[in-house]
Amino acid sequence: MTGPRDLSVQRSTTLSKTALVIGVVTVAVLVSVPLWADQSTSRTLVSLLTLIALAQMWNLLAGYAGLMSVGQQGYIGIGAYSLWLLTDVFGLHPFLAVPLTGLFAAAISLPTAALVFRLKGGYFAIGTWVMAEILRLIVANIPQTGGGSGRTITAVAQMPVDVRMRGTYWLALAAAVGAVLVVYAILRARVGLALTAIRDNEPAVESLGVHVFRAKLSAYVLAAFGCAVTGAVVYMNLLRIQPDSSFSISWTATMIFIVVIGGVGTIEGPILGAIIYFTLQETLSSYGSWYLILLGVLAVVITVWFPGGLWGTLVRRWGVHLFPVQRRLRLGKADEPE
Amino acid sequence: MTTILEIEGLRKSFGGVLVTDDLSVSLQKGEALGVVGPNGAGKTTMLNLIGGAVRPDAGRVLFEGQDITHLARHERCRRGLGRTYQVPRPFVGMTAFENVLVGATHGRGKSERASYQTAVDALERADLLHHANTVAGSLTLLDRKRLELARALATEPRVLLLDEIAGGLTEAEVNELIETIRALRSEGMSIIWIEHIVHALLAVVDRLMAIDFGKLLIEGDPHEVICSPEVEYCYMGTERV
Amino acid sequence: MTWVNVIVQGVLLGGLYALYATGLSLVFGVMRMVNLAHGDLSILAAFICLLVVGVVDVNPLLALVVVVPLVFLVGYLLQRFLLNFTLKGDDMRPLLATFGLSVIIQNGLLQGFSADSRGLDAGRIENASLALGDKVAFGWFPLLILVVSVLVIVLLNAFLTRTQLGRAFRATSDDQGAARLMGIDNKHIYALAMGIALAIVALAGVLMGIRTTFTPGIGPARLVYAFEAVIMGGLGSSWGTLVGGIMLGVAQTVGFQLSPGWGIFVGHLVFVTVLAIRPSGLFAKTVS
Amino acid sequence: MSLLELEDISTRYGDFQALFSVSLSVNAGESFGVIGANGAGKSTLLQTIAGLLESPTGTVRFDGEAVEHLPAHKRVTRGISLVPEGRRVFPSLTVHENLQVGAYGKRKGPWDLDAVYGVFPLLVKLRNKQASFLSGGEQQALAIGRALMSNPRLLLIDEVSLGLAPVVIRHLYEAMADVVSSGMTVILVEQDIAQIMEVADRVCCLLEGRKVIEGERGAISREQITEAYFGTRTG
Repeated sequence: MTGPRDLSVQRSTTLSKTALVIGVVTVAVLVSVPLWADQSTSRTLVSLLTLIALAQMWNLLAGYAGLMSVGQQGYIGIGAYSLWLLTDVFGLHPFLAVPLTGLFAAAISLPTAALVFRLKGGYFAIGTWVMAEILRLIVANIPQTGGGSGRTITAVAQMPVDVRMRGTYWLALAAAVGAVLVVYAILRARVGLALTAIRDNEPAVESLGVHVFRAKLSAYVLAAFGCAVTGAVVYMNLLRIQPDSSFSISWTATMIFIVVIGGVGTIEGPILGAIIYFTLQETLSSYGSWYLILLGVLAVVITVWFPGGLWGTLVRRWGVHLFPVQRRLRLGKADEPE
Repeated sequence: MTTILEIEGLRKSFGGVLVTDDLSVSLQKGEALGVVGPNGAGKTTMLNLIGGAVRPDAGRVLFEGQDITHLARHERCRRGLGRTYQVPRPFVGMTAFENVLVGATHGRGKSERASYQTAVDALERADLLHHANTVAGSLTLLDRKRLELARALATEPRVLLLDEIAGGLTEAEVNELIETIRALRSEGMSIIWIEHIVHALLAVVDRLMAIDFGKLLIEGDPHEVICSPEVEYCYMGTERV
Repeated sequence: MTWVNVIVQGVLLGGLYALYATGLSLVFGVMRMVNLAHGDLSILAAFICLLVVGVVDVNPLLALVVVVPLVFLVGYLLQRFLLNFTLKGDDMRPLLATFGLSVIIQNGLLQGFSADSRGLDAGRIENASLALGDKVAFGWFPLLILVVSVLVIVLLNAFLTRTQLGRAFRATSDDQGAARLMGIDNKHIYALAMGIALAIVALAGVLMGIRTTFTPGIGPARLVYAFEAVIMGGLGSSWGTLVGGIMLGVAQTVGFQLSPGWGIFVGHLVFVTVLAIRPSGLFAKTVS
Repeated sequence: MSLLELEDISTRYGDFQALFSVSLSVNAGESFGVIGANGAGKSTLLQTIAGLLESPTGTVRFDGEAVEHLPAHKRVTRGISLVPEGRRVFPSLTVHENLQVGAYGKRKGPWDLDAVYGVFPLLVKLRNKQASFLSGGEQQALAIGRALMSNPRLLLIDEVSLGLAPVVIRHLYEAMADVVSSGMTVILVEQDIAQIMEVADRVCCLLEGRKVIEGERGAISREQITEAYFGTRTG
């Protein structure tokens, strides 16, 4: 055995350093958008940014924690309704209320997890759906929330439009960039190491000291937080909350489509997927059902024949990683590993 | 010598079949204990009961004097119980170094940076350092077995549980492995080693036990145990059908 | 309505849920797969029946003769030429594929039939009812559904235990690799299992269409009820599934009686309670 | 004449190659033994013949016809049956049902329930017992009986003796002697050299995925086998 020696661990590549620079520049440009662009541009970008944030959350669950949730709409609804609660009922400033909505969702996600984590695989999926339905039914049956017909978030609706639009834009940008960075940070940290190991071989991980339940639970709670905050951002623009739409399964369907198209289990995939989904939505959504049928077909085809999605296919072909989570060992010259 | 690990009256049945029947064993600090017995004798179940993958129907597991019978697997690992699996379970998408790093960080609750040296040492002791950056999915069987060992070592165990780590290896490879395990033992590691390859066991262990039908048949000096009528009886045959 | 009557209605409703659940449970039992389009396929069957009835003016119950085999075929082909490919590798793939399928079916039906409520008219039997004393009365048709679901479970059990093909189903469920060594084509078995499951679900869809009205969007709720019945009953127990379905039916009917808005919620609540207290279900087979 | 001919068979699992261009032929009515250490590729060889593996390269000719493209279940109907490593009886089925499933392919021949119960009388009193409750030896007998139910022309048996007490192994080998004497072609895989040298007409030895020695039972010395088995020369 030898003592401590000259070792280092390389965690980035030239490509990823370039990507970082481009990323920082892009974010800087995005930050400045409300200062020079018109309202419709920033409104459009809000949609795209929230899609990225939501997709990152779903990818964290399905792609890393192995939790196929079809109940994330529950937390979006919680985001929407707690935005109303915090502003209209408790009188908080909407911009302050948005991040706080995540705490409501996180609090609800804990007992929910205690129940749904008892189910595995496909039954876990439907279990999360039931939980979202329960939340919807509770909200729809409380008269104070406006019942089934919902209500308008007055405090937000009464804000000056340009203030609301700008603030919402920056909040959306923060949600998207935050979601990407948080997921990236998680994957580079100890818990990310655990999540990746769980994905590869769950039974073996526990014997190495990994608290599997806690790792999955943290991903679940974080995703609940992220979905609620993003949901609140969305409703800063929509203004009107209503149980059937705020808790609609179509929110989760959107996340699934984006992640499947872009590539599950990568950080780049959901970003790419969100851009594609958004483009499709802008160009084809007027076709209504046909547009959704097309998305369904796309999801089936990709799942069956291109399981890695678009980014996965690119990675397999060229080995590109813009967000490297690798840990390459570098030692002194004499015993350099292969 | 002090007792580091003790199991008392462990009993476990699967679907009506008793696989561990009132089994009691104790392991001294720094001791290497070998376990032999026919396939299906309950050897792996014994390790599973100690490691926490399986909970007993009755009995206790004591580690360093504390009752760990109801602790979860990861808790036992963090207390100092490391184990390898008979069929290697590598994290196929990660490199050997990253595999070992999982054990080094989570097994000891250390930060990642502080774990790098531990991981490198574990790889080196298991003779796998030259494959540190190789993706585990493309390792050969011998290297996968070494990876099992390296991952367990990275958790810095005080008791190491080895499950047929030499099975499926060539004679020369077995000899290499014997040297590795001998070195661990001489550093003071306590070891329980299940193995079919008897000469490998004899080269390392201080004490040998034989089990069959989940029961302890005999334990004691390795050579005496191997030559005992009990072991001959269970290997050489009696009516079992 | 008296409480006894409410419970009787709930039991009868439970028969329908058990029918949905039996199909879900069969597919999971044979290939450890959950079909997220399960409910939508039953609604598809109801719409197919609507078409058949529209073309050849017959009683929807008679149209079952066409609808059930047709949906069986759909299930067989779907599994054989699409879903079988998702069974390898990541266990999320069948979920994603069937989720996509669910969206396709719902929107396809929406496109073809609009979002309007439809119903199937089976004539007099729909409204005929039997009164027991002056407190309890139940419809013949809901009773028929319960009888049908019991019959389906009995027949399915007999099929699985008494026939060579049924034994092949169970062998494949135990160990598909070893089953192949017996000359069993596991892909064919999977396709047959999906076909049978969807045939059962088609039956459920049409019966439901006669009993109440339906729209293209109500499939997911059927999936959820089927799932709740399966989990409450315990995986792998066919009679447990029936009991699970009945429990759900009773809970929902009692809930509706308390307050129309809370009916479904009470059903979910009973499910959550069972999940919290007995996560393996009420009649789970002991793991061997 | 040869019933089975393997030509240039190579098999890999992902990046790991298990067999390196193995060729051999087995005659009708012969009992052929394959020996080798753990991990030498014996099971892989049998699985390749049975058609369980995804994409081996090379030719598998059975009764003069190439069968390498046929899936496992179709090879069963042609008459190839494998008793897999670890027995793999259907745990939730009864003994009787396990045997019934064995006859799924409906091949005609001398083997039926009565014949199998005749060779393995211990199964008779267990017939309504769930297979998961059987002992190792009982499961092995059931696995062999189940394979016989398909009336194979070529029976592949992977490690009969694994994990069983010698007396049980002796019983099983006695039963198998009946099977062999009925004219069945059998390929046996064993780690236990002594056992196989009693039953097999011819043996071959695998070492790290390659065939290193092959010949009549009497023509190979024990030293040659030991050397081939452990690869002591190649080290």
